[in-house]
Amino acid sequence: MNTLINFPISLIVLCSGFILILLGLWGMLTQRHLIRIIIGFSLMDTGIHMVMVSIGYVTGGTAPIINNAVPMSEATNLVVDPVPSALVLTAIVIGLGVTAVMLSFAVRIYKTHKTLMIDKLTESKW
Amino acid sequence: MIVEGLGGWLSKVGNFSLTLLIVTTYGLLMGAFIERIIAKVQGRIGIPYRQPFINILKNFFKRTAISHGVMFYLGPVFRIAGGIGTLAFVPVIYGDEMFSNFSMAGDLFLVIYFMFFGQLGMALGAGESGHPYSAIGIARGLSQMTAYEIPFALAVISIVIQYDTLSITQIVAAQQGGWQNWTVVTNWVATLAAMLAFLGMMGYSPFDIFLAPQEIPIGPPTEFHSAYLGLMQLNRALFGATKLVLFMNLFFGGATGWVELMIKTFLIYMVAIVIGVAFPRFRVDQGIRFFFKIPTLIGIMSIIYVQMVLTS
Amino acid sequence: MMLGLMAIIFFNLAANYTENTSLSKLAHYYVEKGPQEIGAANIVTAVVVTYRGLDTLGEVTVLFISAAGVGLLLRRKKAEQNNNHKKINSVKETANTHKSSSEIVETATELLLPMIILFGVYVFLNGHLSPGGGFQGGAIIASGTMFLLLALPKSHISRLLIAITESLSGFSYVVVGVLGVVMAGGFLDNRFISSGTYGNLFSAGAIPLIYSFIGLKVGFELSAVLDRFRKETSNEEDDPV
Amino acid sequence: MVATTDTIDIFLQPLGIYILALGVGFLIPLVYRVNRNSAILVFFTALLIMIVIAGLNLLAIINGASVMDIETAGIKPPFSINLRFGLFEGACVLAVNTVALLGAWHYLPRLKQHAAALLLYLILVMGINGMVMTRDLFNLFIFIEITSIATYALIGMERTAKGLAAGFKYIMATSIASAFYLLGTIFIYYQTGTLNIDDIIANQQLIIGPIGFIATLFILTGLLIELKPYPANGWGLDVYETAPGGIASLISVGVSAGVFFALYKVLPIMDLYLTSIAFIGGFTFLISNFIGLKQENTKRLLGYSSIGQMGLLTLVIALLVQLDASAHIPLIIGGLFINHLFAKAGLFWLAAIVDRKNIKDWSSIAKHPSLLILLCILLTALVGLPPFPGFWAKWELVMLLASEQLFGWITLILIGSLLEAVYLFRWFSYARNVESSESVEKPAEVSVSFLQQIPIFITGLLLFAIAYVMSRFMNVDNQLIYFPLMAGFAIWLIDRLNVRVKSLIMLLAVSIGGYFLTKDLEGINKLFSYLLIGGGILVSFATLYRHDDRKGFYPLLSVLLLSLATLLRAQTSLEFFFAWELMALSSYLLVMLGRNKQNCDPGIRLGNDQKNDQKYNQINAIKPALIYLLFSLASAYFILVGFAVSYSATGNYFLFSLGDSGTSTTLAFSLLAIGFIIKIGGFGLHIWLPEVYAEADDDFTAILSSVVSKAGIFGLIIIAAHLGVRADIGLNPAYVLGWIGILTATFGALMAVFQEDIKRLVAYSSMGQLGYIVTGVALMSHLGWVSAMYMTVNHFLFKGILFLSVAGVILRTNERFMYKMGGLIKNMPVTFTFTMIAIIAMSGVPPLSGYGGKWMFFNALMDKGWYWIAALAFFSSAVAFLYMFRLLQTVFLGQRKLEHRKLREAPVILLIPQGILIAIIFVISAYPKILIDVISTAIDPWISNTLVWKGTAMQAHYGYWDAPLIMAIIAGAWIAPLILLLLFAKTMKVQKVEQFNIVYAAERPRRPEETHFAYNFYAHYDRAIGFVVRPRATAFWNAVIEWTHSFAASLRIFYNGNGQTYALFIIMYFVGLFLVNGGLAL
Repeated sequence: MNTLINFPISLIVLCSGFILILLGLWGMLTQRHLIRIIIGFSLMDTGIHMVMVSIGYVTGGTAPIINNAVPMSEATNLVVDPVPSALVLTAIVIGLGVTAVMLSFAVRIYKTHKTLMIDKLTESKW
Repeated sequence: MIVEGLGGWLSKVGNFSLTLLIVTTYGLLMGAFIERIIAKVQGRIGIPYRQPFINILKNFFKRTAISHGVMFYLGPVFRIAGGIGTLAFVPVIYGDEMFSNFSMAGDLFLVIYFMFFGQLGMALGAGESGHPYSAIGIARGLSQMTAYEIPFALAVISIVIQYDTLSITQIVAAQQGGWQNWTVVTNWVATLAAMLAFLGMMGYSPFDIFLAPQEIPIGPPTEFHSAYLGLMQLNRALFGATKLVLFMNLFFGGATGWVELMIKTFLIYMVAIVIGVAFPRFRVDQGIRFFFKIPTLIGIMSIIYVQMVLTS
Repeated sequence: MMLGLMAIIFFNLAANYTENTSLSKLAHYYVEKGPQEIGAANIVTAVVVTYRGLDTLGEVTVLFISAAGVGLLLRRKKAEQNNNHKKINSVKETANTHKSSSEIVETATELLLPMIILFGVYVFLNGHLSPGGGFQGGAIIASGTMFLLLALPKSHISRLLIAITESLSGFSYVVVGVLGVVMAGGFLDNRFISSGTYGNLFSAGAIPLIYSFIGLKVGFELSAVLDRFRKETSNEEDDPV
Repeated sequence: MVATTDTIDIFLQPLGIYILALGVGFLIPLVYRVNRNSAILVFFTALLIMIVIAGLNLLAIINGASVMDIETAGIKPPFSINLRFGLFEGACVLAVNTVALLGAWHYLPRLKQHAAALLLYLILVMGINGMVMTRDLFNLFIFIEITSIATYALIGMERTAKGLAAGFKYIMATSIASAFYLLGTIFIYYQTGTLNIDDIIANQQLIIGPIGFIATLFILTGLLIELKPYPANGWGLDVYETAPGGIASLISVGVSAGVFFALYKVLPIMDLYLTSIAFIGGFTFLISNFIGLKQENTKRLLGYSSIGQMGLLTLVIALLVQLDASAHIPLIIGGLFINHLFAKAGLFWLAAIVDRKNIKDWSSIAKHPSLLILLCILLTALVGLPPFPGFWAKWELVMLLASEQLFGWITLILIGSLLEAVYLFRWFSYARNVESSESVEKPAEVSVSFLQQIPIFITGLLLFAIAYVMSRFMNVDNQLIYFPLMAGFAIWLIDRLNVRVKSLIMLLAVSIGGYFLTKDLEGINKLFSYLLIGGGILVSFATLYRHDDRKGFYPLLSVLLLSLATLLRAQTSLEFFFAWELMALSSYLLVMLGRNKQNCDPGIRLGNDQKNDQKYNQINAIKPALIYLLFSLASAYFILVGFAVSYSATGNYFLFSLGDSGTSTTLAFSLLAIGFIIKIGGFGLHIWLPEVYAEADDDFTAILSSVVSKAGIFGLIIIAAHLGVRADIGLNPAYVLGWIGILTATFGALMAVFQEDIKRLVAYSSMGQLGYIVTGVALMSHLGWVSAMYMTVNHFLFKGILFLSVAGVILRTNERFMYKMGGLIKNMPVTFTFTMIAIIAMSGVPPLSGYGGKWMFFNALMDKGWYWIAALAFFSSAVAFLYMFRLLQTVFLGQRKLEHRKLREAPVILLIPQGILIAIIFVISAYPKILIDVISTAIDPWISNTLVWKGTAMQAHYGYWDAPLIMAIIAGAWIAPLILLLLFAKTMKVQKVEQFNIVYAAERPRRPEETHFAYNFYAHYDRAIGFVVRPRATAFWNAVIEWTHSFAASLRIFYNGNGQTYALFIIMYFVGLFLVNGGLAL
């Protein structure tokens, strides 16, 4: 309960991230429309990015850029973890790539199937 | 039983020829006797004792009118070779070197297996005739044979365990010294099984369908004639008598002289006759099933019996 | 139900989460050594471009192949392609649009677009000094394209230019990486160019160079993706099968 | 500036793969615009150089270079990303790149149409390389994503409706998987503060608590899902089914390889989950092979197989790590992996170039030998038959698991492999099916250019090469085990020659080869070498009677005969097993060559309603061949496990140390015995035998029955000698074996009685006669063994004659049903005589050789006290008369059919071997001592001699047997009446009765032949005891098949085709793993 009372800021981000992930998954699993599924994926992706960023937060830290506000000598005590930031940058781009490919699949599927409902796409099974 | 030199072998062959003659004659006579008994039971007069001999002689001098091919002619040869050979491997008179035949060549097992030889040859000859009836008869006969073979085999195994040998001479030797030593007393279970099998083996009613005396005139021999038929008739007498001798040796203490032999075999034969006269005929599948039931069960019991009671 | 269980799992994670109060070993090293080793004020940039340069190269690749993939999926038949394959200029408005945008929009676009692009260039060139970098800059450039496509739906973007730019910038990035092997410590080591004065534009070794390539590449690739989708949809309108 | 050599060095380092792929990848669109062909050239050069780089570096490592750790950014890990190129990485990368190059070649016609396709392909390959080499958790994620995105795009490239739908499902599934992975990664970082895998492993203790648990679980799930575990793999199957072959193969082997390697890398932090992983892998392997049974779509079938194989690899790697047996990884994982890699890729390409969607339509390649050979090679490799890498790997695996007493896993793996073999070889059966009368429109011939086959061909060659290398690594020094294969290959080269020439060359080659292989054998092996090699060549001589081309027959026959020779030579269980499998494989293919008169669905179901011959007239050799193969494989697996059990006790492979198995003796003996009994056609496991013997080529049936079946007997005697006698325990299994043998004899005889088909009759008879031999071996006494060996020789003699004479009859009459024959004695007197003599020899009627065997057999049985068995043996030998007589009666005797009046005697080439065999029968009949002395000498080292000879007579405890005398007496008894008859009989010719039909009263004939007396000859016998031989075993196995298939059908209900369902399964998978591993307890 202690954690709930103190409620560090990164925990809020973390939980929001989790909620987004769940929302996204819910969307991917329940929405039959392809575009909605893709939106679900994006939500999930964003949620993950939020989780990643929140992980890198150090209590009271600031952006890891060495400048006047953050002198090099004290930097280690002042900044947040730069690694998750770097990772999230990469993850965002990858998410973007996947989304783009998914969207182009959706476009093509609409052309071939004349529908965007995923439960109509069951030609191959068993 | 060591035979030495050509002379020894020749005298052996001579002795065997004598045995052969006696047993065949005895078989023919007994056949006629049985015919007469059956005729009496049925209120007829029946054939004279000389009739079988006349039949054979007559057949031998008849000319052949049809041809069925080589195997057809070889069939009776196989048949009688089976009869002669079987007799050759059975010692006839216990303790008499002269009538022990060629029993030193092989044991009981040899005799049992060689009994097939004649049947197989016969079957082939009849088959060559091209007549479906003969084939049907053989099919039935062979089937029945497999069936009675089971209780018979069990009984044989039982007495082999009992006497710890496969040698017929030794089996007979073990039964000497009075009727209480006969297998029929010491191992009555096995004898019972064997005698039931014997009924099938002799081809009398109720197990005579493969001969089918009424429908298929006389079964497999139906197509044979002239000298072939003569050979067959000879064999029927010879082979029948040989089987009786075998049963006598195995279950009824053997014989130390010809008279004893004749009495014993005749009595054994009568068992088949009496039952045959008293019972209607089985269909062949019924007959087979019969052998698979009670006689087989008795055969199994005979082995259990010999293991539990006799060898413990 | 499953999502409920997932939620429980996430709750488990959250409940056990305690905020970091100090930097991780890795981060500590980066923050401490990064400025000296790499010469970049922006530690994130140092991490992205150098320490985890291979990631970034991969990231560029991801973008590159997704652009290629989108192109492959949304390609048109040969005949159509040839028809559309015309101009060399980067941006050009088709003359005879039957539904052209209003004059205000056109003018505003012509005014704003260069600025947007310029801003993008600024962002990626200063990536080692301030927040931002190649990807961010590239995204800004692409947003310019987006803007252009929205405002002037009939404008054409040259495929050839995009192709040349993205290929060459990507290739150059690789070459820079190789130069790192040849002239410095290893692949993607940016220190084969002297670090320069700390805090200057031309400092931090090859980072500005790399970020320029990345920026260009990202910008053009995103533009290409956008363009593909636009072509596809317009095609849809023209020719409803 | 820097010297150029250094630059080249840099490029040749593993990192060069990335540099090259990326540089070229980025440039390809540009080059493509300038000139398409140069782009293709650049593309291929890049792939080729990637192979060269991998190859050179791997070579360096093998030659002793240390594992290469490649740092980037000039900074030490863990602060920068590093790559590793060790032995495993190198092998994996090299293999993947090779397949990629070949795949690109295969798929070039489509790839070259788009620059994007070329670059995507290249980068996809690079992504896989990256997955294998990187040592950074997040970098791994990037490479997974690179691979995934490139895969998505390539799947969508064809833009077919199904492909797109499948692709979308694939994206959904893998994106969730990578989301999991990413979440796991970030939490691992949260706890350990590092992303470097080595660093993480070093700091494992930091991964604790619920967060550590869930984080590792996330990573694990992400990777496992990519490996497509059942049931969360429907999306993968859809892609395999719909993607073009070139792409599907890369996904199946390349991407899976990368993910698998990734899993291997993170396994050190997965200690907690190893059991789960093993179960997931095993479960997936078993289930997907189950479901594969129901599959008819070619590529989906391959998909199931792929998933199964990856499951197997997952299982094995988890077990190996758990057992701390990483020394075995190269052979086992490497072997299985490379096997799968090349074989599966080749099959996908083959499926693509043949382009038949349903496996039933593959008969269109039936007349395309090169495609058939390729298909056969690849399937053989995939199933793990020798000489391919999978064989060695499976061997090592089973041995290892056995030594750890993990028999449950062994069972699972072998059952899965068997199921896989079922559907894979069923596919081959369809492909072999020359005319498909079922399909309404005949499938068009496939036209495939030679060029298209080259990549597949190369994979085949590589498989052979790798297999050879593997066997060297396994210290298989005896290169002679390959001799049969090489000889077969050499004969295959001359397969175009005239049939006479090539068959004579083959016989000569086998004679010489067989002689050199077996000349320094001794004891039992020597004895069997006379039988198997000498006899084999003698019977094979009869194959000359056929005039048709018989493509493939002689090469395979030489493989078969020579593998028998190597079987006899085998010193170790491995050599034995190798030869055994080779023998099974070659005889399977030979059976399959059986002429097809009529065709039917070659599915696995057995149609053995023998009275309904309309139906079974249609069976051709393909279906029985499949069943044969399956039973052979089952037999081989039992043998394998048997050897493994023994190995676990003794620790070495030598056959002579089998006896040191200690407490495992009984188990090992039982398993091995079951294996051999299957091969012999033991009771209950016999259903393959009649079908195979009936449908194989007539002359080959003779070889199968008289020669090949003896291999099973040999095996039985060998194990009895090593395990039964020396270890001196395990009498109980021997008694069971005795019963199995005699039941086989009885039921074989009974079933032979009821056959209408002449070959089936002889086949069942063969089975029955082998039953006695089994019992004889089981007796474990000197006399028993002498009788067993004696009967073995005898069986060879009479079965050789019978099958060859049957071949002659069938050749002349073109019939197999006995009621359609009759009276052939007039046309074929020699054949008849030979048959009759063979039958007398078989029946055991004195004086011919059969009697001796039976006599010794019964005496041995009585000695041992096995009275019940003796009684049954009596009965079955009586029953044997029924079918023997029928064979003679209905074929040779009785009325001749009108259309058979002009028939000639069987060809001399068929008669010569029979004549030789007859001569041997007579010699052995008259002087059995010759043979018995040889046998006795051979087995004296194992059991002390108990034979007593008195002159020519043999004495046993119970009876005696004087063969020459018996022969003389019977000859006399036979000749005397003959002379008598000749004196009296006078003959004349008369017309014959043309009547051969007979109808029982109140029986209505349903079909014309039912009225024929020879049809259902033993109907009365059937009524009496036929119920005991109703095809129970067949019904049982049919029920097994039925059950298996419907079970398979119920297992695949999960694959409803809906992407969301698939996604749901993935979530469930994660949650399931969470729960199973005690997640709620946290």
